[in-house]
Amino acid sequence: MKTINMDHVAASSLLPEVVEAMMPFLSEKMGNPSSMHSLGEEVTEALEEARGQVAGLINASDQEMVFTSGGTESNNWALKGMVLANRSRGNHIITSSIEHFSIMHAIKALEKQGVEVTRLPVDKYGIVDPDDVRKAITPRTILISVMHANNEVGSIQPIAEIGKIAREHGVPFHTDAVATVGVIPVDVKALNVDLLSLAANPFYGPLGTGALYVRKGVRIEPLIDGGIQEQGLRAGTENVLGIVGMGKAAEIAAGELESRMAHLIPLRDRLINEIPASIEEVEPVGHRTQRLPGNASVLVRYVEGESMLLFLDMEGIKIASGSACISRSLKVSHVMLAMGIDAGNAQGSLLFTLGKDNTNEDVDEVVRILPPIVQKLRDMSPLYKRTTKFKAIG
Amino acid sequence: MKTINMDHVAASSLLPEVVEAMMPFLSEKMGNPSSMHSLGEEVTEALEEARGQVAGLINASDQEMVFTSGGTESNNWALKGMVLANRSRGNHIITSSIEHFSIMHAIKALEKQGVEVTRLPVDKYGIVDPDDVRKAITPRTILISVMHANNEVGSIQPIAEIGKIAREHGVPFHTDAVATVGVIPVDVKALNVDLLSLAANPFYGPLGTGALYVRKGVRIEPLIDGGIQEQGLRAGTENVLGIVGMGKAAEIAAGELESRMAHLIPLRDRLINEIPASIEEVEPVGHRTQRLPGNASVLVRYVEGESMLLFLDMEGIKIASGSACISRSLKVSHVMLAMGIDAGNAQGSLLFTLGKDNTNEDVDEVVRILPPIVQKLRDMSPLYKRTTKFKAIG
Amino acid sequence: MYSDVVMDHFKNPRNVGEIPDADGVGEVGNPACGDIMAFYIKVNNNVLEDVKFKTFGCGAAIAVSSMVSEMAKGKTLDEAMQISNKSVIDALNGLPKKKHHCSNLGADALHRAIEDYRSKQQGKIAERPLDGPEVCSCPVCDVNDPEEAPYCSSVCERTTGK
Ligand SMILES: Cc1ncc(COP(=O)(O)O)c(C=O)c1O
Ligand SMILES: Cc1ncc(COP(=O)(O)O)c(C=O)c1O
Ligand code: FES
Ligand code: FES
Repeated sequence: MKTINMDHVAASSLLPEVVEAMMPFLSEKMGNPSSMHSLGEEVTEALEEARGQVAGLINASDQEMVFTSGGTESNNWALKGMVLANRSRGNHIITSSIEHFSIMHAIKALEKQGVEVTRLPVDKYGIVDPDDVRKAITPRTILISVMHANNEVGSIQPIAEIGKIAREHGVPFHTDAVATVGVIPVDVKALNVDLLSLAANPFYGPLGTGALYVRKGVRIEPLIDGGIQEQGLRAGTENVLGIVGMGKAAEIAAGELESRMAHLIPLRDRLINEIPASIEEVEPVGHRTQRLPGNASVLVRYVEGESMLLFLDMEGIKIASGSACISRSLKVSHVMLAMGIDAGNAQGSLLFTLGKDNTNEDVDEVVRILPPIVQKLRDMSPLYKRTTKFKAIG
Repeated sequence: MKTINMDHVAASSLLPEVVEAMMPFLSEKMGNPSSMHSLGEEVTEALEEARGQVAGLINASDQEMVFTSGGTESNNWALKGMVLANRSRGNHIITSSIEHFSIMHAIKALEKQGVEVTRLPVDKYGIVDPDDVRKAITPRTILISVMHANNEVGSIQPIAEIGKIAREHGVPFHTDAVATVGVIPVDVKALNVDLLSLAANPFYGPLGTGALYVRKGVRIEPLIDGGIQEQGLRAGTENVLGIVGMGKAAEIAAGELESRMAHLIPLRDRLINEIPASIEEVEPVGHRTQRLPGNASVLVRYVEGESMLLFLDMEGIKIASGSACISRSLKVSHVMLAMGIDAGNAQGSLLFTLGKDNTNEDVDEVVRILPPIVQKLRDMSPLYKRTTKFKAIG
Repeated sequence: MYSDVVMDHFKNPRNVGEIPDADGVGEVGNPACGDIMAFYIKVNNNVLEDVKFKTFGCGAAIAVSSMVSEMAKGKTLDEAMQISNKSVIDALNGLPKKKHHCSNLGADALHRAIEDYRSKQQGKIAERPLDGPEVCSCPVCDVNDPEEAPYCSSVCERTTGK
């Protein structure tokens, strides 16, 4: 059976060129980048090349890129490092109500330490109003952190505008761009950001590798102290293999960005149009155009996401769901709740994240296979076609 | 020219079996461990297998092992996470004066936040007196952190005894065992530790991968918040490639530990005996027997380490000097200073860290090649054979 | 993630449906947490002659319902009341830990259907456990004040009661 992977947000295969770039570091080119003899030099050069490649992808300069173990570390560091560095200036952070867990929980940890937080609402498309940012700024605000795009609902935030407001008020601005770097054009200067988190996998680099862009002049404390690596900002022997892979993937992404988008957008739009056309009571989630190119998110009423995923998996189709039963916390997605979606309906979330390898035929397959699965599950559902004492959902 | 790598502390080549175990995760076996369909399951299984392999190496149970991006992150997390979790109980940390930079700087960062620190002295062999630990404990002590062995000088600390004292006083005890896990027998139960940092490279696993052992029942706050990975203790998409490699390397190390030690110790002892025998005014550093099996550290008077390293490098011999991981910092080692070694003499440090691949012939080569290099440099040195206005060193 | 037995029951759930003239009906759950189960029973001579269910939930929830229906069919009411969370998990060859609350639901819904039947026999209106604590936070799902959630309230009572 052919496997159709439409869960690229979970993991994408490495590009062959990326694997090729990594191979030498699996064997002969071993060396600790911090040691000074020639074994180490080769590796240092490879790291610096990768740094340039990643910087190039987002229009940063090399010294502004600090490697990390992924988007989660970058996000934690941006928040905690800025709070540590600016405690004397203030105590207030502004963020949105639809951030990734790595922002949300890091902020909760900071709240426990006495940091005050404003969480901005979003509209029904999951988009923050820049005016709300302006209104939330106080003289004690030390950081604004709003994500560039949310993978669960696909909507892209007006980061450049928020950045402009932040800069007018002299407040440092961070964006979690894990979902966008290497996927849509990201230019740290055009976006007016001071800090930007990225990870390698969304552009077909290795899992567990990322970076934080720290604009020249921004003062941040390390999260991981201890050495000379990464200009003293992030200690620890580097994950050379991962970084080399990320560099190569970034270089390729920079060249292919436009063609990848041109490939993904029509596929995405077919899913968003054809699934609701072939199944009754299905609604698209998020903004229709201000949206990640490969992201199609829908809600199917009266059925729960995981059960749909399992049946799709048996047919070789891999997708994701924002259903509570899948999140280990058994909580309904805070993102959907923030968009005003009812908790019951959010259970029926299906999330398709497309990649380079997906084709029109893949979309045909999904549109063919999904309706009978939904029908079968609805036939079992006590919520379908019933008016009972259970409150109608939605 | 044959390359002789005696700088295994900086980086060791991966074992062929480790590379083999990693290969599938470079290509077909791609999947995010947190996603729920079958692509993800394969990876989850691989991670759990690796967890068991690493746990097995140190006699821990699987749930007590948390993967990190390396020894530096593990160390930072142990310290900062324990301070966060125990702030209400106290404010005092006990450590030694010979810790790795990742402990030393993390503690400095904590000091800036008001944590009080006692740094224990070491004797001339670089060893902490457990009685000093006992005396330093106060009712406000929330953590003791003493490294298992220091790679720069080779000496092994009496961790089991310190652990016993810590436990008697009910104070959590952390050890940085990056230099020892997979190198000498390490048993978390026998050592009486609550937290233990390790990294994969010392046992021929990939760079930038490590773990923190967190004994069941120990309450620690995350350093990297945000998700469900690693029981909520360490968020972020895992570096699957690195972890799988670490697991395999751990499994092999567990089996080969004795034979590796039996191979290394005679080579080490030859270096420690024969270098001083063939060059005048050379002294071994650290304890002679309570010592890492592959570690030979000597001081060569009147010459500076880097210059010797460069000449050795030209002859294909890779070693380190001063602080091994960090020779790029070009600072006199705080470890040697703490052992009472004079700053001038410490400059002449040579550090040989042997590995599986080293042979008796390699030692012959070093003992043959080093003396003329030293002589050449001494002939240029204003300190050699002179009684002048420069204070005699040592 | 799931055992073969779970997957078999998920793929081919036994006894799906409603019994229009059921002797007893039991419903538990709350859409907010992804679980709703409804059990319908036909009783003859104190024996469960027919059992049917409808479920809104994950793969585990569906498999649990199916397994419970199979285990219950043909049993006496007292025997069926003995079907426990643990016996369902065992029969399914285990469930992932995070799915254990789904298995709670299956047995609960069946027991509730039996209680419904018994109280009808005694001419009483089945007591809805909705009159639990007014505000309640579900410890299983971490949902605050679960809306119309008979199961969730009973979890609340159980955990606060102990
Ligand atoms: C928007 C966003 N931020 C952060 C992360 C976390 O990145 P990582 O998994 O590399 O730690 C993700 C992961 O998918 C993400 O989508
Ligand atoms: C004793 C000790 N602790 C910590 C570290 C740091 O580990 P890593 O380089 O994996 O971050 C090292 C590095 O060699 C070390 O020798
Ligand atoms: S129905 Fe939600 S986890 Fe089973
Ligand atoms: S079991 Fe569902 S809200 Fe509690």
